[in-house]
Amino acid sequence: MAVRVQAGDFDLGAEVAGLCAGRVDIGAVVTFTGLVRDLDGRLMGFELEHYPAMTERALAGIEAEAQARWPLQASLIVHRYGALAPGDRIMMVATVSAHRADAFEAATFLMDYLKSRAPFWKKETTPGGSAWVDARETDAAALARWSKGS
Amino acid sequence: MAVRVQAGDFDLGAEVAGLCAGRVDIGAVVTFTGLVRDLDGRLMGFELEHYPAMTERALAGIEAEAQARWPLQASLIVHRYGALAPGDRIMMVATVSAHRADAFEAATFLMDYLKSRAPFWKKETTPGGSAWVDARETDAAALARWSKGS
Amino acid sequence: MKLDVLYFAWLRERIGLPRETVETEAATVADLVAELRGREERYALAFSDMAAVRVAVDQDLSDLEASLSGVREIAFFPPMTGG
Amino acid sequence: MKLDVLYFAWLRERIGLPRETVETEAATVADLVAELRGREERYALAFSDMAAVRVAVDQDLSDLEASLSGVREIAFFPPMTGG
Repeated sequence: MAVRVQAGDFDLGAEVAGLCAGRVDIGAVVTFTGLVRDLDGRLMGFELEHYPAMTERALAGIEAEAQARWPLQASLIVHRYGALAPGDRIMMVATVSAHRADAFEAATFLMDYLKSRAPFWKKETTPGGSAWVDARETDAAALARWSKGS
Repeated sequence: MAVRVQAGDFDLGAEVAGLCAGRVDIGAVVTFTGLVRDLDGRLMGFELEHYPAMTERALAGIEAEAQARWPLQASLIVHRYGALAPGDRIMMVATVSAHRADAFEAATFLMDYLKSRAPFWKKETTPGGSAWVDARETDAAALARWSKGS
Repeated sequence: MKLDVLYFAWLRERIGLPRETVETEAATVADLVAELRGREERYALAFSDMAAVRVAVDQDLSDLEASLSGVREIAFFPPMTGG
Repeated sequence: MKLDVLYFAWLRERIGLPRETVETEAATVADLVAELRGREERYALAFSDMAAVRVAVDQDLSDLEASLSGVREIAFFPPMTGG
């Protein structure tokens, strides 16, 4: 169970290999990787601001919540900050479990929580200037579904 | 969109890097990796038999179904066959999309279909001998939910 | 007609061979299964519980009601356990 | 009491600084916001639409009703857009 916040890039394969190293009780590993996308060819890049004193604490809290809900054998959140260009990796999560349904659900949950509760803000730069990215309403809705009675 | 059936191992990081290379329109990559797990310390390994003439065809059909349901920018299924030991990678899927919900759902769908519709059979060896692994009823249930009206 | 019939996993082991060519006039997969069952004990045993047997017709998943007209290859196997 | 008050993203830009120490007797976050708004136009502007502002109290997400008793650090920022 680990959380890292860093300016530099990460290596998905190495991170997953590290989570599984020396273990034979793992059946399923699910990963999500978020990338800087430029859908209309105008994005020059963005700056990812964060709140250092809170970021790792918030991510660790989200991870602990996932561990309480699903039987995870390991999990990892890596999130970058600073200047990123189109195509760059922004962040990853990985969830490790004996069974695939748990790994898939926990990874989806981590992403939904992280989007709305981890203190990061994106400022995009295009030829027209720089602007803060608005939060998406679908992200708030994605978060809300996890608190429905079940 | 690709399918590979092979005896040898695969490199998750390299596969994902290959799917994303030279593109800036990708927002989300979800991967699933299945590993040989030994929950009770008795598994010596298993032999994964398949039906060569049908395997790639079945996997390509499952992948085409996922592409018809979700706006995927790329996808990949790699499945191994032959002798595997505890901790070994068995297979992976990757789904690539502009948005995370599509990538997560499509990867879950690929796994549910693959479990019940790709012609692979596992024969486990323990100190007590060898035995064919029974299909899990939960896998049939996981497949059935995708055909509910929605 | 001549059909290639393939067996996988425990069906292969019970019948004792991975594939054979069968000369048959069976109209459907179910007819073929009935014909094979009548041949020898090992076939009767392999096909004793058809709920545990899946079939592919020319490499596509199918069922016992499928017609054999124009078909080249039939495969019998247990429920899949890949992934 | 003395409070460290932090601003992020467009709140930081509108107010023109990333953090400041504030001497206040405000009982709740809402009281503090009212006090800051009364200071200068740039604060009034930054806090003009509180539906677009989130708050963390000592590095935990919180809300306007939260008490400031014993608190060391308050942060104001827009809805998060990480991931």
